[in-house]
Amino acid sequence: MSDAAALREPWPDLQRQREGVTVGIWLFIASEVLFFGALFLGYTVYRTLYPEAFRIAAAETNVLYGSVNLLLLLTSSAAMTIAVDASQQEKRRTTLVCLGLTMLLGTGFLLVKGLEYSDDIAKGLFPGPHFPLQPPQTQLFWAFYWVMTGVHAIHLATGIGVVGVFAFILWRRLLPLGSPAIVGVATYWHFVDTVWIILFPLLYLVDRS
Amino acid sequence: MTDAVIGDVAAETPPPSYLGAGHTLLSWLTTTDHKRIAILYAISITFFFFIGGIAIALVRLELMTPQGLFLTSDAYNRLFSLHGIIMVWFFLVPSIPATMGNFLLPLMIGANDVAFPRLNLLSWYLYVLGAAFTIYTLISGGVDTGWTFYAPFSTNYATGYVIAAAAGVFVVGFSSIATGVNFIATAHMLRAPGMTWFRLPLFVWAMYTVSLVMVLATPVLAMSLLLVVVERGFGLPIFDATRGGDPILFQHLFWFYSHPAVYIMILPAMGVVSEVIPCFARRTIFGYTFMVYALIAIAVISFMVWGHHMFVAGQSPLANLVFSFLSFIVAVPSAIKVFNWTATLHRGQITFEAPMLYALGFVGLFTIGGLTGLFLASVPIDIHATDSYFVIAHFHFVMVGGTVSAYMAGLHFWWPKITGRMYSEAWARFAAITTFLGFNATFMPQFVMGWNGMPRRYHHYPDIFQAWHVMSSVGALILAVAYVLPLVYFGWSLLYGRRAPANPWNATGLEWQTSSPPPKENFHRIPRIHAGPYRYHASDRLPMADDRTPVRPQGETP
Amino acid sequence: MTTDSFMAVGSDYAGKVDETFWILVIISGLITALVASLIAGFSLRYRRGSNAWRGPFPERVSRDVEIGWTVATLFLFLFIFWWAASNQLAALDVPGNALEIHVVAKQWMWRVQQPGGAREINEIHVPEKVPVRLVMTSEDVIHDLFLPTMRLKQDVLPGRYTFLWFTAIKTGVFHLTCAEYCGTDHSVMAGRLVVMTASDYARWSSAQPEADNLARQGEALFYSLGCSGCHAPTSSVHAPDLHGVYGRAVHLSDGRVVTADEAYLRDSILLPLKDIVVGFAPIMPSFQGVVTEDELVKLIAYLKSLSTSPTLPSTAIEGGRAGTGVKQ
Amino acid sequence: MSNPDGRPARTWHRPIAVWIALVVLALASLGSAYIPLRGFNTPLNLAIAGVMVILLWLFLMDLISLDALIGLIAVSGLVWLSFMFALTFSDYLSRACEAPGGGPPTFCVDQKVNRDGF
Repeated sequence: MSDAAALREPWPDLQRQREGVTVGIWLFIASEVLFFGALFLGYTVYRTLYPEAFRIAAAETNVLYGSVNLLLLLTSSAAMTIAVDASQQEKRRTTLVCLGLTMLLGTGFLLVKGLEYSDDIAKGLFPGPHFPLQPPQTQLFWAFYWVMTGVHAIHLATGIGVVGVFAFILWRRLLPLGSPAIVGVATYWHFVDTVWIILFPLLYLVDRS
Repeated sequence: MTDAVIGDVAAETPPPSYLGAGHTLLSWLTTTDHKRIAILYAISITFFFFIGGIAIALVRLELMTPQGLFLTSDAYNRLFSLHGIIMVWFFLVPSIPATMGNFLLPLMIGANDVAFPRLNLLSWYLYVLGAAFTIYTLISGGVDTGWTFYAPFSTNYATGYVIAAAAGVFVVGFSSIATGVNFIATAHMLRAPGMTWFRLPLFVWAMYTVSLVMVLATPVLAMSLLLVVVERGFGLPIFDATRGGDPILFQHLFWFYSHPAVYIMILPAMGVVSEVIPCFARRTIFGYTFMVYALIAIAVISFMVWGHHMFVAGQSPLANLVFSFLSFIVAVPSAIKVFNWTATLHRGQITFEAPMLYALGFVGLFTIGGLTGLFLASVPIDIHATDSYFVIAHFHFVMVGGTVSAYMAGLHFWWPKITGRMYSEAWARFAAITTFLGFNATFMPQFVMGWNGMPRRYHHYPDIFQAWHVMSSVGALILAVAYVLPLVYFGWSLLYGRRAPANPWNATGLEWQTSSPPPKENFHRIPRIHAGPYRYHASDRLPMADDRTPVRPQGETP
Repeated sequence: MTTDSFMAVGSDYAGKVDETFWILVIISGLITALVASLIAGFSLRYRRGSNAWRGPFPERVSRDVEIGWTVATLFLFLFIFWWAASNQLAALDVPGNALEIHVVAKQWMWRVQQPGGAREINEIHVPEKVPVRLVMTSEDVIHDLFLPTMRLKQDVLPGRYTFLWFTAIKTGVFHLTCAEYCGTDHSVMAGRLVVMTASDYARWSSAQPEADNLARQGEALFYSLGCSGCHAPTSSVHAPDLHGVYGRAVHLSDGRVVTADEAYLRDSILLPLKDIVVGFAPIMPSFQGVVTEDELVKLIAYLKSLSTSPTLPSTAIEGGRAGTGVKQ
Repeated sequence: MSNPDGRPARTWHRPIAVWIALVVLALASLGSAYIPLRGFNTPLNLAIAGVMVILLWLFLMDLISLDALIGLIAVSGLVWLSFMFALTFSDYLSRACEAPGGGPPTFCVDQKVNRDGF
């Protein structure tokens, strides 16, 4: 299969196209940084205002689930990198296996997250009139918990979908292994991992000592 | 709308124009050609321009008397909210970038298309999806939050369809991010050989800098609206004061986008005017490099001034001073641009075709809009003037007197290139002058009543303001006529207009060196660039590129 | 309703704002005239076919021109900033003897409570030539109290106090409007600012039926809500004595030191766990939803009155130093 | 990515090495959270997270071998984020009360805020 199959309008050659895709995806990442950044800003403002309430509230998060999920995502990122490297060396099997592994680990993350959510809901930790914690500002922490993890989970689910579609395309040889698109997919995946790395200390490690 | 044109053009020469590369509706809806996507955008935003226009026409009519004529207060609130939301996000933000930017950016840098043509199409579909939410909001009863969606009104008290409206804006935001990513990648990766950064036309620079703002500001808007939606929809306290939330935080997030958004609207306008004025003054742009640096400076500093919308909101006095200072700084590059446009006229060979009239109108109105911005950047003046008609007049001078004038200038300037037809010059000049007069009649009175204490978003108002309101409404009527006119003569031009030559204005830009309308692939071979833009002087009159032969012969017989 | 024009100059500060405004108008007018006349002049002189001379413009000169007008603009703008900002800073300090009037906004009315206890709706009576400080809060959305004749406006926020102060110099009846969009009847959320001579004001004030002292009403609440059960000096519960607390430095259990002003007292009543005073257990229940904004105003007025009463010893707060550096 | 053909066949050496480093850092962060450091826990955790992100971006997202342009784009998001934080906190951190006894102003929202309303 020739590289020509991966070349798209309006690019003169595949190398240039690869650079273009990289520029494009990193611009998107810069945009995403500000998307999540707005959440981080809100979190930081409220934590600065109500350190005590945040300490009380954050003690209720489940650090085990959070940590397991961090390890799952870190591993998935490693698998994704191996997939990219392998694809560029035309190692079809390794590429597909690693993409599969990435999706598997990502799905694992979502499963753990689901367990965590159901625990949280069982403990009544969704802000509302019967919220178990006091003072009321603890609800701010939990509001941010739900929005942050929710938005992250949506990103991750999207990532799994995109990786899945892409793996399918490679499997059915609709695109050659060397397609620049894989760079975009991988960079996005790593970014979603990045967000969790930042969320982890903010949500799970507050004043554990 | 263009099929009638295509019919006979296509038969003429072997490489058909982009308009002739498929005649079915499907060929338009699945196109990845940046020029066709530009047309799709142009049709959509024109539609919304008139929807938003009708909304405000009703508002202006209602304001003819202090007690109103025919609307309830709720209906009135919904109409001005709708006007704001539609005009800002469905017209002004995409106006120049998504239409002229899409059409011209690849042509001006000598590329076949934008970097990601399918993403470009996706961005239009996102726009359509956002538009669908907005239309849904509109027909199900509207939204009453104003375009600013301030919490806690939007989260807990508004009676309209806040979630649907916010969803529309959220989605359309991603359309503008997609456009921004596309343009930046295009400008970096697809410039023709020899097209160095300082040979780029200022319009391209404007597109580049505006894309930067879109990519980095829009996500914050998306998040702030998302937070409003989760608070309203799921009861999560984000801005809820009873649980410790701070409503001012919403304003910080919202204005972090919405102040740069003003520059999303005005930077492209500056780009258009920087193309039009040199062409009709037959003079190179004065201070090209300063113009470029001014664009970059505006794009960056525009992110640091948002707090001047919040001087009375409950922000700390220190923050007020910081934001006031930065707001004065951001005015400097804008002033530089005004001086440069004016100086470009010096020693020119000026003619006054319609695009030039609009562009000169732009310079005048933008100057007033910019200077009144200084009033609002000064804390004590702003405390009295903010949330009054003074602010309304100020930002309409920038956004309507500025951006819409420039949009019209660009539309007339590139109309022959886009459609391959000439429009009626006499009617166009008449419309340009009417716009200028109608605009001033509408908004000058608003400065006066604003400073005299007339608050904005008021359905009923004290009797002493009636004379000013009536003046403003009459001005709006003139303005409405001036905006409907082009619809008529452009429509006529599509059907019966004289065929346009490749370069009707004798302009120097690369886009004028291909045929009108351009072929699907823009250039039949990628041009090689050996000179900068705006070489209008007799002594150095050289084309920018060596590839002067248009794809089709210039045999333009009407 | 007899109301004077919106633009009467209601205070010395308003006069200064007007002055700044008109000087800015003149500067902007000159710049606009300059740009407009240049455009018109060039358009005429360099219209196509005119016989004006059109040589090249030397690169070096053009550079100097650019730098020249950039620097000139920058200096002009910085000057305007400095001037406006210094005016602003001068207006920041509230006179210590300001008359305090509480304003509670809700959709779509203004409720006003005079220091003498008189209540008003959509009207604020103030004496002439006496500094007046408005302490404002909202029960629902964001409102904005706009006093055009004072050239002042300030958003009124839920869950927090914001302030405005002015010294009226002109008697009369003036407009008072809401300037922050707040829903259906935003445009009729208006009222009157009535400026009277000091003696008229005193007469008016004492003639009001509800002219029971705010602090006295607060004292009644202090007992009826049960606050006194713990906070009375004789109580067996270990709770801070509140005599003299207002305006004092309070040491909190997390090491911070805050000044006990209105906002602090308000938070301590509504959100008692937010700021725990050092040496006390966090046992106080929240009064969120129990006391209304009006009642809060009275309670705080009562607590403030405890600070000014000369007969009571101020042994109030553990570790509290004398109120150094504290205004009001 | 930068080096499509020239990279040696050790496909997974670098990713695995980085992965090990990341896991070690993650566990270190988790562990350190349980050691009382008197207010320095959060800064330490965030610093570790920062190092992890740098590792991830440089080596797994391969920023290290990409163009300077990409680096610039990657950093621009963070720079703009810093504008947002710095200026927003210029409001929140200056909503401070005057500290008694001449100490540094203590952060306390709602205290003496908004004397700017005139």
